[in-house]
Amino acid sequence: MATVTYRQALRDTLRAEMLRDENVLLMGEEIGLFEGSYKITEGLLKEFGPRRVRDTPIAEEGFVGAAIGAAMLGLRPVVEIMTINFSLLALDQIVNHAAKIYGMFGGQASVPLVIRTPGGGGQQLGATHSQNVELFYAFIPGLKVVAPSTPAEASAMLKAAIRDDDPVLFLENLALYNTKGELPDAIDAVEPAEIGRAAVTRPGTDITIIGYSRMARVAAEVADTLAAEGISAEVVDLRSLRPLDRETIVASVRRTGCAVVAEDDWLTYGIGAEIAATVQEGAFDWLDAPVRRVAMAEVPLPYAKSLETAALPSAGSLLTAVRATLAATGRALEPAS
Amino acid sequence: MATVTYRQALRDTLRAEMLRDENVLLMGEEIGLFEGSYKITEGLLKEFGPRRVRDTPIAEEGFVGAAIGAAMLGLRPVVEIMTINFSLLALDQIVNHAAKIYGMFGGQASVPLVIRTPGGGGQQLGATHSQNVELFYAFIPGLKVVAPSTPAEASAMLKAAIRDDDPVLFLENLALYNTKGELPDAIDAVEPAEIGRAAVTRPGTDITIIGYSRMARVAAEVADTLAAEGISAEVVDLRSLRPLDRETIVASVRRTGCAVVAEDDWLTYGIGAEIAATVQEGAFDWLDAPVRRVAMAEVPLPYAKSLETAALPSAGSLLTAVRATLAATGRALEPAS
Amino acid sequence: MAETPTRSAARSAGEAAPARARRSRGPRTPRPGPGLPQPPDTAGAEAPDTAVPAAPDTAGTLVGFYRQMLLVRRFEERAARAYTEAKIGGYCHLNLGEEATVVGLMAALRPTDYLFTNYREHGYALAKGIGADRVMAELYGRSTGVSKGWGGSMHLFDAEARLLGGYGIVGGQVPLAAGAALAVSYKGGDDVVMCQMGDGTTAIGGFHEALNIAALWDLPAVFVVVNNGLGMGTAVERSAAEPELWKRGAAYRMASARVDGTDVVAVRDAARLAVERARSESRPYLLEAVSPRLKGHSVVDPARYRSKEEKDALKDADPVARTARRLADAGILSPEDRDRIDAEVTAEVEAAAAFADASPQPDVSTLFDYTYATPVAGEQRRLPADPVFRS
Amino acid sequence: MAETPTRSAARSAGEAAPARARRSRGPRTPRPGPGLPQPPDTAGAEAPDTAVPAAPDTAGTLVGFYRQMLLVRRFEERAARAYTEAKIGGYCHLNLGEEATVVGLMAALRPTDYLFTNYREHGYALAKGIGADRVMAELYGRSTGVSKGWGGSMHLFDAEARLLGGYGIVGGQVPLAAGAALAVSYKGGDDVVMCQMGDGTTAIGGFHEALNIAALWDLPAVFVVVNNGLGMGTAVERSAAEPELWKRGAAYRMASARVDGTDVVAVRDAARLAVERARSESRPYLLEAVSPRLKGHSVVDPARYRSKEEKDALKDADPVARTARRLADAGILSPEDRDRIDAEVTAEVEAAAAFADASPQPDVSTLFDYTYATPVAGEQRRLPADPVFRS
Ligand SMILES: Cc1ncc(C[n+]2csc(CCOP(=O)(O)OP(=O)(O)O)c2C)c(N)n1
Ligand SMILES: Cc1ncc(C[n+]2csc(CCOP(=O)(O)OP(=O)(O)O)c2C)c(N)n1
Ligand SMILES: [Mg+2]
Ligand SMILES: [Mg+2]
Repeated sequence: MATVTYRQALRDTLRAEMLRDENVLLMGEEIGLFEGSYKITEGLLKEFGPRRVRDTPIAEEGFVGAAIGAAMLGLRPVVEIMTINFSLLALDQIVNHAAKIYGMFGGQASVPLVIRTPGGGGQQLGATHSQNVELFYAFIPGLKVVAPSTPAEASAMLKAAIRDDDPVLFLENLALYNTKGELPDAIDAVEPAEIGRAAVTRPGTDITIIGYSRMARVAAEVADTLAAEGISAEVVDLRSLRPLDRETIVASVRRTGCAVVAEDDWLTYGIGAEIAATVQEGAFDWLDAPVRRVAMAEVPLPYAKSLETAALPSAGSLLTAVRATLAATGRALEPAS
Repeated sequence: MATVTYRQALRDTLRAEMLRDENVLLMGEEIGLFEGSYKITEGLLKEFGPRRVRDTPIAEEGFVGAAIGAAMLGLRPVVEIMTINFSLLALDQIVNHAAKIYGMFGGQASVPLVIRTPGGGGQQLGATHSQNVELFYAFIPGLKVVAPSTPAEASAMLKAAIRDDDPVLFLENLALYNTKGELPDAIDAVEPAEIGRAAVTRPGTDITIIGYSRMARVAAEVADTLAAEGISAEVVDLRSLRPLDRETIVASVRRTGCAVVAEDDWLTYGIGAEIAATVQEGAFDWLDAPVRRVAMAEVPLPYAKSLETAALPSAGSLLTAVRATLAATGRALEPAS
Repeated sequence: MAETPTRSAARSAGEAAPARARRSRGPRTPRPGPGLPQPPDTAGAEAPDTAVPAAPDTAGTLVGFYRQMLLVRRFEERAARAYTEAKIGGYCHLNLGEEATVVGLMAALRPTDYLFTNYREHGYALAKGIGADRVMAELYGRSTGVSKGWGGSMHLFDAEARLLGGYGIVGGQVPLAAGAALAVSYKGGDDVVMCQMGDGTTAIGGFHEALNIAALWDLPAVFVVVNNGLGMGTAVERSAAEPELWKRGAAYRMASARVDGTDVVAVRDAARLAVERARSESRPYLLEAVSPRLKGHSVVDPARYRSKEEKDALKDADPVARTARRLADAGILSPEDRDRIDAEVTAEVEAAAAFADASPQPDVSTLFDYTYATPVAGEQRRLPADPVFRS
Repeated sequence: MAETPTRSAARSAGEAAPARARRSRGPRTPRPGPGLPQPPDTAGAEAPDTAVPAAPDTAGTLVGFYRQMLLVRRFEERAARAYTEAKIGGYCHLNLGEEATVVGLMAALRPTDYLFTNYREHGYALAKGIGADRVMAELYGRSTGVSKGWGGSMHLFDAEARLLGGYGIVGGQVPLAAGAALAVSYKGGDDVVMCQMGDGTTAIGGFHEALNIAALWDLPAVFVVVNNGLGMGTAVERSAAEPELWKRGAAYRMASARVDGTDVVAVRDAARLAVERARSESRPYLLEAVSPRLKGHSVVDPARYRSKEEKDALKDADPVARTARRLADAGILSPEDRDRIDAEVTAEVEAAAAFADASPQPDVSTLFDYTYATPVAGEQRRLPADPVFRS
């Protein structure tokens, strides 16, 4: 095992998959000569050449559409969209084409495409560059959406996504790129993940905290803090937003009796809405308190640090919501021993 | 009072607002010479001329963006996007520009723009032409989203939307255009609606059915059927998806103790998810059964009538869900007398 | 008739533009030269010769074109009738008036070449070699249709015939076609990807993005704009600031030309030039075919935005009548042959309608069969009334 | 120096294209002719003369240009320093190398003309007449900034100066600018809308859609492509199949030209031609200004994708040094004047940084002030830890 960054895990996995399958090619803005805006594709142009590592013009609809067309003929393009904010320009190709082609033509052509793109706020990038709109993809039948939170998961899911015959939106996060985790020394030893499975990344008995991507890590942090107070929080990392692993979520809440959802997007209609709806439907008789959500304040995110910090969810706000939820259960909690 | 179609109410209101305010102009594909794909703008080019009724090229990003720019300088463009499916091509302009400009520049320029567009399935238009993606707009702070279900509401809300200084997504529905309702003889007598308010369109005591647009009417139909069985269903018509009138929803469910959401979009992450999440959060102690959702089957909608019919929500499926929810409350129901 | 495309086609500045250094490409298998043409396999026609330079067309070839054009004509008329009988649902856009363009374009392709189109594609499906029965069955939404009833009129697809879809989102097919051409080029094949679209489509961003990419990456794609003068009710002059659409090629240093789309041979020749250039040099091409739309935008459109004079003028432009006249004048098509062909294609179309009508609609049990190609845990397979949890 | 744009600018085919019938427009108020110029009000410079045809530039005008260019230069250098000191967050893109283009373009505008730009717009804000203090404060995210700290470096906006925004989505500003021009035209005014963008922006669909619309509707808009040779690290030849970007005007029958963007007078003259054509004829124009980017894409980019030779060559291209040399050669700018101007603008920039640093960040209580212009019931005004219901 080696300790690597999330960035490195992605890079090494891309490389391994390119070595493994000649049909895998990379496309995106600045992924070649510039080596990626966030350096995920560092060194890959040098190693694989411009046929397999393709810098594209600034034309999200065009190059994503081209990747879809190439996938229809059996290539396995891995497209990078620089940030998820720019994916809105390709939304028609992703939603009206990638997600539709397999069904609309009666199963005659599949679209083995991966779209890698980071979300995330908190970098003072302002209102148009700090959005988390994974919802737009998670909502669409025909797409798969994964959102790994650790280097090991990122590697295993990227492998799965590339080998999957359907279009997969692979959500990364600016704040995760430099985070570290364990990975087998030989990247080939990484088993592809099963898409559509959440994981209980930390077992607990008092409350369930549900998160994904960056917020799954914040949830783990908060669980540590709570543990020090004698509160046992279970953390569910969704990992896959579509399909959504309702069974794992509901099973956890049936054990703990209450839940808080932690998400980086806006609250109203956000990803957490489905989680809360799912929990109340699947664990109704087990719930001791309403499911609460911690999410971004509903504003176009301002640039100024003071406002940005106030608007974004954090370990602190999650902690507050967890405590409030536990209080709402009316349970007599043991004081920390 | 006159009985008019939803289509006529829209047309007459557009005309009245154009007469009232010289800054109101119409833009969209085929709204002029062709008089609108769905004939909402019939006669308006003839009356107002090409300066105020502008046929655009097929360029959703371009003409929606142009409408936003025009709105920044004080015009009040009412844009028609032929169906909501094509709005995906303009999503960047709507989400990254219309919704951001007011906040991102510190309140210096507002965007008084209305985007009219119909959703709806059930016309055998196939996977790309039958989507209900109002969620994409309802999710975005900075936008307002309204979804009237009757001619009178359509008129009152269109007036409000045009006079509002923010970008408003005005959701119509193909299946509603020919439906009828009362409207004052003089369109000027219609009072602009207050955006952000739901309405209890039918009071009841046993269960709350929550819908919007077409499904609000289906809900009313189902309430009639239930009434004949002695079941008293309250219908909440959301009317506004953003802001969402949580108080009205929750107050209703606190009265009835259970709820079903009826929506035309897909279930997972759909509009109903937020409604269910809201209800469990705001009426937790009042709920006798989990909130259920009736929604489209999660597939790219097939063309064949057999499959399309099976996939779409209807009065029948809503009725089933209502009955199941009532059963789940465990209440002893009086048999219909 | 057998005029070369230079006679009837304008050529772009791109064609004559100062030579630009070819960009380096990944390895490609050598493309077979003009000596190795493969006979096309288009339905119901004698195989036209696709070798370049072209041998003079035989009478059989020309009559074959006429037969295909008439098949398209009769098919569309029958579809219109079925639509008014509510056998066909949704939108239904016909190729009436575009038959020469359709047949001419398809005659320039090898059977292994790929085709992307917009939603006005019944004729292309027929001329690419798909049986009228399976096309009609798709319009009827039957499981025997080319897309198993999932697509309908706007979404014909046949992997074998390499018709990679009709698409309903205006312009959606253009980036897809560029990508398919990338795949061909990446794999080292020498097939060509043709992408049909309408005049109105040139206004949309995806058109621009895709053409730039195709030119930048030297992709073997032929973009064909069928200029029928209208996008729904909007005349091309009201939607394109430069209404000579072929000239847009120059914005991407892409060779381009305009051709009379009512002349099947001219279209075939112009398309052949474009296709063979794409095949042998791997350079994209923009071809504009000017061809009238005889009826409304779709079956239900009475086209009130057209004046009576405009409508009357259309009769003269009818390419099917025009071709029949020309072939008669050239002594190639006797009135008897003409009637016989008409009877044959009419019978073919009637049989197709009967086949469609007798075919079953897809079973509701198949509703979840095509959401994902790779099955996955947790997929929601519920009907509207079903609860999320079945427990 | 005072060369006419025809000397340094190529002209498009669109300019010489066969005259097209003017489309009917809504009523417009008559536009004032060249006899009624209004003096621009650009900060820190002698007012350049915007009359057409231009009188020869006075020494004062030319030195004023130099002063503005140097102000931009020193401002950007100061911003880079503040960024490395973590006073500025997010992305920070500088106009280093583009000073002549920035100043030349702004000199061609009236103060009432509107400007849209991309995110590389500090210099434009200064040259459009906004004080360096309020621009720097915006970069620092302070409530005294032009956008009250809500926008940051990429999103400068000043309603009074008619800078209608820097925009961070590549190409997003282009349709907006067309729309603003529509509003001007609709209301019958004679202001012009200028829309700045980068070379990389010409690849995106919105560029194409907006230019077509502007040309189709005869909108008074001047689209300016600042070709600095790179979009981040991608050379224009690798992103545009036709790297002579001004030629794209022809695809919309739009007049267009290319100008040397390091020559402030040539830029001013070329822009003036475009602006006055838009003003008096209400026809859009596409102007390409070729100008180097001296440093990385943003402050943090070391530009490793550029060779050492490329970097060295940039020094010769520096328009600030070049202008200083030229003015010195012409006897207009003495070494003393030069030093004095430098000291003045440096002091101005330092004062701006001090002002920014001393200004407060926006108060958290203002977080919900700018979500909606028309207040509305039911708006969610909760912080992340707040419950949905406060009951
Ligand atoms: C993105 C998008 N916008 C609008 C429409 C509605 N629409 C369908 S066909 C059409 C006209 C297209 O005209 P053209 O490209 O000339 O093709 P033709 O119908 O003449 O074959 C329009 C506007 C659509 N399908 N997709
Ligand atoms: C739609 C979109 N795609 C990608 C980006 C990321 N991006 C920011 S700047 C840039 C390069 C733009 O180059 P150019 O238009 O030449 O402008 P310059 O930076 O040279 O002024 C890119 C790709 C973006 N902001 N928006
Ligand atoms: Mg057309
Ligand atoms: Mg650039």
